[in-house]
Amino acid sequence: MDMNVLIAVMVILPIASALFLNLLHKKDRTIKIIAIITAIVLPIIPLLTPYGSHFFGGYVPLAQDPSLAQGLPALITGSQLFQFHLGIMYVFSSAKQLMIFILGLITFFAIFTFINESKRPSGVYAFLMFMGTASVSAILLSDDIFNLFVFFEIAALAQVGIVIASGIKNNYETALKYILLGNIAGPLLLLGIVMLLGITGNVNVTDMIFTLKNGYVNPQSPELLIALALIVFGWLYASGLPPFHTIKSAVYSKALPHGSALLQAFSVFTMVAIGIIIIRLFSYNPFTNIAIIGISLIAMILGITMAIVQTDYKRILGYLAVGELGYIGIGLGLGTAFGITAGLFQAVNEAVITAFLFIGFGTILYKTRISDTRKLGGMMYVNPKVALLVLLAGLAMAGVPPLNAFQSKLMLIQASIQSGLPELGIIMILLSIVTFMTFMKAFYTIYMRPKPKELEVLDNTIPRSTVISLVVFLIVCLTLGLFPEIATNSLQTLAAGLV
Amino acid sequence: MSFYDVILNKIRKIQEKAGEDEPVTNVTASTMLTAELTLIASVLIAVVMVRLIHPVLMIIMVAAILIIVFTAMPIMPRLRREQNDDLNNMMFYVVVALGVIVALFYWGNLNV
Amino acid sequence: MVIDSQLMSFFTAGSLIVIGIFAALFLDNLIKKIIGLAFLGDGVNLFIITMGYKPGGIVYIFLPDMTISNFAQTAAYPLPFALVLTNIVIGASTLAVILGLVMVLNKRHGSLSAAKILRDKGE
Amino acid sequence: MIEYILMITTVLGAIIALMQRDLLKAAILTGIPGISTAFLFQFLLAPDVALTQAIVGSAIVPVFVALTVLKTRRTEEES
Repeated sequence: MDMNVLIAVMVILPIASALFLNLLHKKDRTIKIIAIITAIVLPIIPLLTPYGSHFFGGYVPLAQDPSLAQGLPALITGSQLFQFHLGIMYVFSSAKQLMIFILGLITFFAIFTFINESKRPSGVYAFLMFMGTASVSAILLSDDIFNLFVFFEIAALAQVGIVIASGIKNNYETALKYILLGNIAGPLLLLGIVMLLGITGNVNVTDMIFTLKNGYVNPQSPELLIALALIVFGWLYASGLPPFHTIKSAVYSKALPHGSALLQAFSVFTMVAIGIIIIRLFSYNPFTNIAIIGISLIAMILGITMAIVQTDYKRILGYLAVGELGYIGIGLGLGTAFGITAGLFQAVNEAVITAFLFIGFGTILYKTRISDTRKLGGMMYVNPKVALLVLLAGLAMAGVPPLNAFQSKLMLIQASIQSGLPELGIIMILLSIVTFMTFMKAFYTIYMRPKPKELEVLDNTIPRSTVISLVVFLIVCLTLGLFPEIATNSLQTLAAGLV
Repeated sequence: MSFYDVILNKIRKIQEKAGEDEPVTNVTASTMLTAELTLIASVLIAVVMVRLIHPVLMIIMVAAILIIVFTAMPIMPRLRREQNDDLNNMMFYVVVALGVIVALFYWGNLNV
Repeated sequence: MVIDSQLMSFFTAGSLIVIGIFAALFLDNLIKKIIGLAFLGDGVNLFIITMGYKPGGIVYIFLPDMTISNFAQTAAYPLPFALVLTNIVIGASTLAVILGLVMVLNKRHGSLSAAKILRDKGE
Repeated sequence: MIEYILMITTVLGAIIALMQRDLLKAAILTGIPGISTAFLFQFLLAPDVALTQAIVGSAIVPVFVALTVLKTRRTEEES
């Protein structure tokens, strides 16, 4: 039997490394080396791993290993139990490969900039970053919905930890708000999951779909609908869609720039992972797609209009990140293979671009310790190269060719027109323009207008590692923008399997 | 008095009522106005999708929203105040959203 | 009069959930909110356990003198119980984190009122 | 019969705990629904979960909350 051990390593390695880093308290040099090595390995593993599935504990379905079934009565071997998955199963496919690769890349650059910007890398910060990456990888890989829930909780705690460790003013308050809201959403998500378990008798998504599609349970039963509603509610919390958009953007703004870059990647990929599961389970129900599109529209409109009226640039980016999630949701909600591919492609692009923007604007925080746009100005003369990179990141987010979001947004608009909803396309174009305007307003006030007299620019130079990260993000954006087939080809199979 | 001035005055009035000491500059007023227009435009376009359910319903809803918009303008300052960082406020919207989602999924599947 | 104990147990779980949400929504004191959230978690756990319960069944421990088919037909469903064990631990650890945060915030603001310390800072 | 009494103590205990003005009392009373649910778990054929819940629900959670109350303030303030 072929065991794809590397699939499990994608989750186990960051956890092990995180725990190990915690043991090495105060040994800064060793911590730096180990963190960097782990972070380099993280994006490489998914590229080396063959596609397939990993069964924890070797518990394959009885049908695949008849020796396990010896001696069992006909009650079990004669029924569908024979095909069911007994243990936790991780599934690894080309789409997950791309997403985990991008997640690993963002983790690498978050760790890389953190290690170089901070003088004392010892402490819990790297631990929390690796823990978060491990749990989001697990959420992406897991085919077991309860396993997903456990990692959902770990990811929430890791995110809270990243906010607590940032040391920004009022971060404790935001962390407490986030965790209190999470304590409502988490148990209710679990309630939805166990209602599914109660109806289908399973926690494995593949088996649940089997039970639903083959008429073993009534797909229109009220319990199933409430389970769906509760899972959707948990999904809103995990991804920061309304009504959680205010707290999510606050969380982004209270983390350090590399932390926010990673946090938004967590949100994006958790949203995609749980969204895919919702679509896989409930696509027979036409209202699911309508609800996903509706929620995404609200997220886009509220996120982007709120971004316009903010004055703190981290908050602007936070709200823009939430607004961009709406594009992904619309892609998923359209329900066609092309639409879902476009949504997934947009997710990959958004994770990269928003990380790019957070780390890019983070240089301002590094140079001035101020995040209020009203007090900033004239930063163009301080470091024109970084300003240019940030400008390119903003152009990428707005969807300017030849950068990557152009391709995905174009695909999304085409998909919405193909599905007979051209209005969605129009709204997406309109909001892209407003996004660009919001970004340019922030960019103008920070970089281009004359420098206020009170503004003091610190005398520290921006670490080269930060500039390198920005350049690499730009290269990724350009590559995906010029050759979108790299991404879409690997995402297509997943999307086609969902329809 | 142009339309812009009318809206500027209204925004100023709302901010005074809220007790915000922040001065209403041209920049804040124009950002509010942009947000306002974006909001109205996107909501109006989104409502056009109701045509899939029934064209007449769409016309009624578009007209209703237009009337609401022109009587309740400016919406954005109020909307911004609703989406603040107060925990009790957020908790309220979260629980309301939970109720709405459960009700919608339950009702929606029986009627769509 | 026979009342179905499983159904009543579901109602108990439901009322715990409602009490928890009520406390989180309407009680201003943070400690009360947290206690309410703990009840919410308890309610969900009770719901899960009740779901695995089988009226008139036996505990899911396979003793040597049982036959497999008899065991499969009478034992309670153990999978939900395994989930609850995990959830209890998650709940307790989250609670510890929240309480730690509350202690820090009380030191900083001298208050435990959510309306005072977790209000909108206007930034 | 005993299970109905447990269910009633669970709900009543939860309500009474939340009605206390003294936070220390509220913290300690949190143990009542905790231990009642533990017994309920025992009744509902989940003895291993009952053991865990008995420790967590009746000891760890109340003690954690009580410690926090002792470290912060004991009475609920007027808002």
